[in-house]
Amino acid sequence: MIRVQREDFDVGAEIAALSAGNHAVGGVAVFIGLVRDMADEEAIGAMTLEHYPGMTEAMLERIEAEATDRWPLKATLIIHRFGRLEPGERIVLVATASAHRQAAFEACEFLVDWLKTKAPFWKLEEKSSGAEWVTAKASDDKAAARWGTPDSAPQDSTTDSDAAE
Amino acid sequence: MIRVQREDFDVGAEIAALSAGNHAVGGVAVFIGLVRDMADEEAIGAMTLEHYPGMTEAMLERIEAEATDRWPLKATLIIHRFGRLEPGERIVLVATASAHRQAAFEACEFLVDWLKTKAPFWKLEEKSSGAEWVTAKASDDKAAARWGTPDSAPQDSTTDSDAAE
Amino acid sequence: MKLLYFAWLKTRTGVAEEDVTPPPEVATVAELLAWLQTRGPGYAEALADLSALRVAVNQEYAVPSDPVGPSDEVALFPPVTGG
Amino acid sequence: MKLLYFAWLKTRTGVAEEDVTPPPEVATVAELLAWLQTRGPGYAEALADLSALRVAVNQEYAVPSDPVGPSDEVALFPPVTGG
Repeated sequence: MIRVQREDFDVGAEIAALSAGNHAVGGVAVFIGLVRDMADEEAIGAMTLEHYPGMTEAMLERIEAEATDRWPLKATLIIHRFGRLEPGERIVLVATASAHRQAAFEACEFLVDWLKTKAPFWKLEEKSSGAEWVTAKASDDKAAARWGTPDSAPQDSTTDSDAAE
Repeated sequence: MIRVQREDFDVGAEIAALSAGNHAVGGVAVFIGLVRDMADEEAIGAMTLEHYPGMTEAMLERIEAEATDRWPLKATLIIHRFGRLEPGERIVLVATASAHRQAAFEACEFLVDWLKTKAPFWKLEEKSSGAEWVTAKASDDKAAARWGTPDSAPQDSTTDSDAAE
Repeated sequence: MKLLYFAWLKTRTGVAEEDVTPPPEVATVAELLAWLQTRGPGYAEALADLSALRVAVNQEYAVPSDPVGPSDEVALFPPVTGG
Repeated sequence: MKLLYFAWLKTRTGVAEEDVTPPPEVATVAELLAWLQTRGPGYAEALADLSALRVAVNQEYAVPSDPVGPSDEVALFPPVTGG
């Protein structure tokens, strides 16, 4: 399941719902992304996440379908927020449920890597020097590349820096 | 932080507490292990987790310290339950918080792999054919081995099957 | 043709969304971008470095040789930074 | 010396915990296991396959050559299966 929303989400309830009633699930892997108060050694007051409604949902669904094709998953969940978020706030939740932990972990990392390089979100950071659009990271492209090529035309490697995540 | 307890835990509250007040955390990776209703194609009514009080806590603390040495983590949490658990119930929670997702994911997998091969827990499964102690899995030893040798004498590879997790 | 701009593409062009009618010889993504660059200084600046640009046609990532037509929704944006 | 048994080691020996006084020539883990095997059919059966056995001395994993003494806590158990 995928959701794109402005509001926060209930981590415990979402994770519990993922395996509720399915006793074939032996492991759930989860990633939660949070707003940090620093970027490239500069303080961040807040950030605003812009996205491309319609395409965002389509891409997340495609990414999720790809994970389900590649690993024996019982359930998956991606929730991605948009709008203005302050340090400490949750941005994204990615969760995968499988009989075994290896599939759950791999699929979760895959989803995060692909989401970071394919889902149409952009971060505008509020710094003391002014608002600044975050540039894509070569390290994210590299992380996504280890999973091989998607069937859909991917975003590729023309990115600016290899700084922090 | 590590906890060994009979009672269940609140996944959402535990994960939130891990990064509460620390806005240097950019990613939290989580693993939740659940009781499955099948093992080696036989139905499981329930399982009982036995452990070695004292040594369990010492080993979990050592495993956690090792992860903190190897990765730049802001916080870690291991909660492992013991006693009788039914299918669908939570067994273990492992969570790692870091500035960046890669450290969080790697450390989380490391903790689960080491926990499975070093923490003194044993599972007794209730099957229709009777109660049966779960045998250790070669696949778990292999998973743990990829992280290299610990400084403490490890459990090693004399295990029975390479079946399910 | 409907055009959408996101992130700094929107800031630099000053436009979030617009309906345009390119000349009939504009038949591909590459030709559309070349035409857009001629539409004023904001566009010229926003589209100066095509390697920093991503294009989606009807919400699918597109390459320069992909066709575009009057009924398409074309989005221009920098490499994504979500997650 | 305090001995602890877990999982099927406990079931087969019929003992969870006991205090023993091995003969003075028992100075290592290996010698302790050999002596325990002589203590009755339950022990002989439980300790028949030493490769299926793990030993901890004072809550640390031990190898056969590690020393054991009267004040030690020695635990015998199968390979662990938690997580």
